[in-house]
Parts: sequence; structure tokens; C-alpha cells
Amino acid sequence: MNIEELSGIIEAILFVSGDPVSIGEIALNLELAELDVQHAVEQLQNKYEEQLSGVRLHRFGKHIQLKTRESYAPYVEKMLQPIQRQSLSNAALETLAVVAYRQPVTRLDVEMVRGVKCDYSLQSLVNKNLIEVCGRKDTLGRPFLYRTTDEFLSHFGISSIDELPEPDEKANEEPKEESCYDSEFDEINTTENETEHEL
Amino acid sequence: MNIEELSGIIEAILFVSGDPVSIGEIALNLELAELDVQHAVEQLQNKYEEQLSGVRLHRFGKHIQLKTRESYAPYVEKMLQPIQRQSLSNAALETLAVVAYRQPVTRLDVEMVRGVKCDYSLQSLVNKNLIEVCGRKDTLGRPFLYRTTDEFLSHFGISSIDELPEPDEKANEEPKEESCYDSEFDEINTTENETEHEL
Amino acid sequence: MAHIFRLSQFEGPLDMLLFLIGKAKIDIKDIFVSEITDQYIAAVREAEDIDMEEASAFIQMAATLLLIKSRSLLPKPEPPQEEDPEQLLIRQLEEYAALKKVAKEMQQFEKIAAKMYEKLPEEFPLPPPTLELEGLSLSALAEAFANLLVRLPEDEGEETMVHRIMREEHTVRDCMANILKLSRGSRVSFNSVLSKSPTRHEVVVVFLALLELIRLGKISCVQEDTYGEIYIRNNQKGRLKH
Repeated sequence: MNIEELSGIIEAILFVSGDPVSIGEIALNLELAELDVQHAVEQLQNKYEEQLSGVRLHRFGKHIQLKTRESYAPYVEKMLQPIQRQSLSNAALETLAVVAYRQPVTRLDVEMVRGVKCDYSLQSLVNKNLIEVCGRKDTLGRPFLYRTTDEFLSHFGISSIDELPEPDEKANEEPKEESCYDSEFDEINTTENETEHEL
Repeated sequence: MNIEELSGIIEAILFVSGDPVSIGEIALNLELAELDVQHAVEQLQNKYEEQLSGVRLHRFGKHIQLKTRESYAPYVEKMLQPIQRQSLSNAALETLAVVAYRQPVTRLDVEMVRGVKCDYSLQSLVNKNLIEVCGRKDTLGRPFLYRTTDEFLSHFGISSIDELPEPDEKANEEPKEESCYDSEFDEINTTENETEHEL
Repeated sequence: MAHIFRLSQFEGPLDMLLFLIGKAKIDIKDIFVSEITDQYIAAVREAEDIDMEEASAFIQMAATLLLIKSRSLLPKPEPPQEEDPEQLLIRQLEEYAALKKVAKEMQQFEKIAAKMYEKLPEEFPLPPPTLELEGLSLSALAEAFANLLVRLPEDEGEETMVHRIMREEHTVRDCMANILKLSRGSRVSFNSVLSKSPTRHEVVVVFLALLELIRLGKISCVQEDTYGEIYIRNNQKGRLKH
């Protein structure tokens, strides 16, 4: 089987599956080298990109999935009622952000940053498969450590954690007119006044 | 919107729908001339054909649908239902041996020889199609009788039960170290204990 | 300023402090030279919804702010070993502000990703699963059987064998008839219904028979002491032969 054929096969698998498929599992089940699968995936990805096609191949960590091009969403919605993904609450989003930027973290780590109890939001993120327990911290009580999943990447449409927005590192000496709360009242300017962050 | 874009839009719609979509309805919903939609569909169809892609655009009269290329079906099948490689546990092997040499046998017969409960290992052998129920014994409770299957013969590469080797009792005259009860304490050989469900 | 706040509109005390800072248009670092902390304490005091579960974090923050305030009124005894509570809180607020910012940016990502539609899995008819059994050999099968045959004599006479014989000898039905027969005329003890050296299985079956007869109202039993002898009295004198 040549690489064109393999990328066709992968396309067929992704089409039938609908859900994310692990590259390692494709290699395992088709009895191929993972590197060959990687190459075919890249080829397929390029093919979709070159043609401005309606579907794109997304990579989320070790998983790949076909999804429609975002800019065509209004047309898809005109024609069909696609399943809408639920957006996360602010609490869940804040908790998720701490896990994403500081992983692996314990519940206590998250609570320190957010200043509120986080059991509930952590558990609901685990239930949504956006984060997972990846071990225990070697401290008193051996608390669980959490990290983000490939599903997390998919939810935010990025292929790796590195694609998350950079938190501002520079000190912001002058007091700004706007605070993070202004942005809620003032749609235009979302600049913030925090001086230094460790995120 | 140019024809490339339109065929991308149609692709996205067909992808999300999965089902056949009417060309007329696309034209209606997107407020386009049916002829333009026809052209874009043809373009999309050619694109898929030129590239031996894993998905093809099918037309049935006025409807169109994306489907996987049939020639790739075996690979999709392999992916969705990989061959399960398993080895039999000692518990299952023993149960299978009793059935093979003493068939037809009831569960109680097997348990008499093995000295442990055998419901689970019998059921798992039935699930693996190595043994089957071949009737009921005419005693109290009319218990099921089990025998080996043709699948059993093909797994062992023999054409009939008569080809089973004589169990070599001489070689085993000295009582073995481990009895079925010892196995509970023996880390390596826990499979003999029927409470182990590793099949 | 008589603002009435709902605690539930904030993600926590840090969120509320940031809100107050934002409203006052000051820098986080200037929180302690402003009215913010007083405003916070007042706001918590006047909050409409005091759900203790939720309010505890807000109240704890109010306590911290009061502590910081009282410290500023006292002379500092020595250079602190740990981070000042003031510095700690400022750092927490800055971190939290940064967190809120990235969370907001992530929300944009989320919004875009939500517009990338997936498709439902296709219905794909699959053949029955193929099972490949590894390490199967005729000799292993024969050996397994031979081992069992060797083991068998050891087991003979043990529980498994005994059990089988017992099951056939004692049935609840037979024992019920036996108890009714023996108890005809005079009361009998439970032990006398049993054979001379009863097995556990026999005792269980006879006891079950006893329970069944009591349920049917055919006998009644008396036991005078705990663990004492059970006496059986037949309730149906004279109507037994059938």
C-alpha cells in the first residue's frame, strides 16, 4: 500500500468513526509503522488545506478527527441542525485554565489560584473528559494530580497545549484605565492592569 | 461565493449530515440557483475521484451523499474490529481439556474433575466458540451437556476428536506441587483459581 | 456607597476584589491605600444571599483583610520571615487577574471550535469478531488433562464428593415428611430428628424443613435457652396419614 492509498484509508476510517481516532491505534490495527501513519496523516491534512475544502483534518495530541471548516458553519446551520457543543461555565473555564497552564496540579493548587473550593468544577471537568487524574503528588495526603486530555484540545480546537494563548509576562507598571472587568461593560478594550503573573 | 467555496460548503453539509441531501434543498436553503449547486457538486465529485480518496460523493437521482470507498472497507473493518489476540488462562485450558476428553459433559462433571466452580470458564469457552451446548443430560435438573466445536478442531489443527493425544499419565505420576488450591497463594499461577476472571 | 451585591455573581472573593478594583480604576498594587478593602467588607456584610457554603470563602477573605488592616496600625516587630499577607494577597490577585484573562481568551477558542462540526459515526456493519488464540497446543491440552487426572484421587472423599452424595440423600421434602412422622404423638427434639452423626448438609436441610413446616403451620417449635435444644410439636395430630 502506498502513501496515497494509506491516506485514503485513514480518511475512510475517520469518516466512518466521526469521533477522534488515535494514530497509535490505526498503526496497531492496520499493522503499520506509526511513522508511516504519521506521514499519511500529514499528506491528508495538506490535501484538505490546499483545497479549502469543507472538511479539515484536526490533530489533538495523539488523536485525529475530521471536522468542518469553521467559516462554513453558517451554511451548515442553515441547512441542518448540527449538534451544538455546550460551552463551559466561567467557573469551569477558570479551573480548566489553571489545570492547563500549570499541569500537573492538585486540587489545592487550583484552589489557591482561584480562592474558592474547586471539588465540584474539577469533578465536572473529569466527567466531561476534559481533564484526567494522572497520578498522585508525593506530599501529605498524596492528593490526585490532574492534567488536560486530548478531548480538552479538541474542545478548544488546538492541537497542542503550546497553542494556548501566552499569558502576559511583562510587568505592567502604569495603572491602566481599564481593568479586566471593564471589558464586560466595554467591549472594545480588554487590556488589563495586572502587573505580573505566574501563569 | 465562487464555485470552489460552494463545493466546500456542500462538502461540509454532506459531512455533517451523513445522510443523503437533496440538491434542490441545498439551492433553496442557500438561496442559489440549482444549476450552480449542480456544478459545484460535479466539481466536488471530480475532486474525490481524482484523488482516490477514502470518501466518495454518490448521486442518487436528485440526492447526494458522502460514503466511504468500498475498496477500503476491509481496512475500516480491521480498525473498528481488530482481531483479538488472547491466550487461554490455565483455568480455561483445564476446563477445555475436561470437555475435550470427556465430552459430552455437564458443568458438574467438569467441576468434579477440576475441584472448583467452572461456570465462568465454561461460559467464556462458549463465548469463544470453542465449546457448545449439545443437549441436556437426562438427570435431575436436566443440566446442559457441552462438547467441543469445529472451531475447536481448527484452533488445534486436527480434523477430529480422535486425534487428541492420549493424556500421558505416566509422565505425571508424581503428584504435582501445586493443587488447584495452592494456586491461590501462587502469584504466577493464579489463573487456576476460578475467581480469577481474566478471560 | 450602598451597593447590594450577590455573592453568587462572583467566582469567589478574589473575583469580587478584582471587580471592586476595576470599578475604582486603580492598580492591584494600590489596593491597600484605597477604600477597596473597606468596600469589600461592607459588601460581604450587606450581601443578600448568605449561603454559608458559598459565603465562607468570602468571609475568610474579609478576615484576612481585617488582619492586614490591624497589622498596619501596629508597629512591625521584626522583618517577617514569610511573605507579608499584603504581598501575598496582591500576588494572588495578580495571578487571578491573569487567569481570568487567559480564561477569557480560551473562551474565544472555545467559541471558534464549537463552529467546527463533527459528524455522527457511520453505521458500519461488522462481521463477528475474530478471535485469535495464542499459545494453544494439543500437548498443552493433553497435559492439562493429565494433571487433572493425577489431582483427582487427592480430591476424592473430600468436600466435593461428599457434597454430591449428601444432596441426593437429604431433600427438604423428605425431611419434612420425616419430621412430621417422628413428631406424631409426642414432642421431639431437633437432635432426635437428625441421624446419628449428621453432616453439616443434613443439619441445614433438616432445619430448612423445620422452617417450612412452621411456615405451613404444621408444627410449632420451642427453644427454652439460646443455643438450647429445639423441641418440635406436631400441630396436626391424627390427620397425618395420607
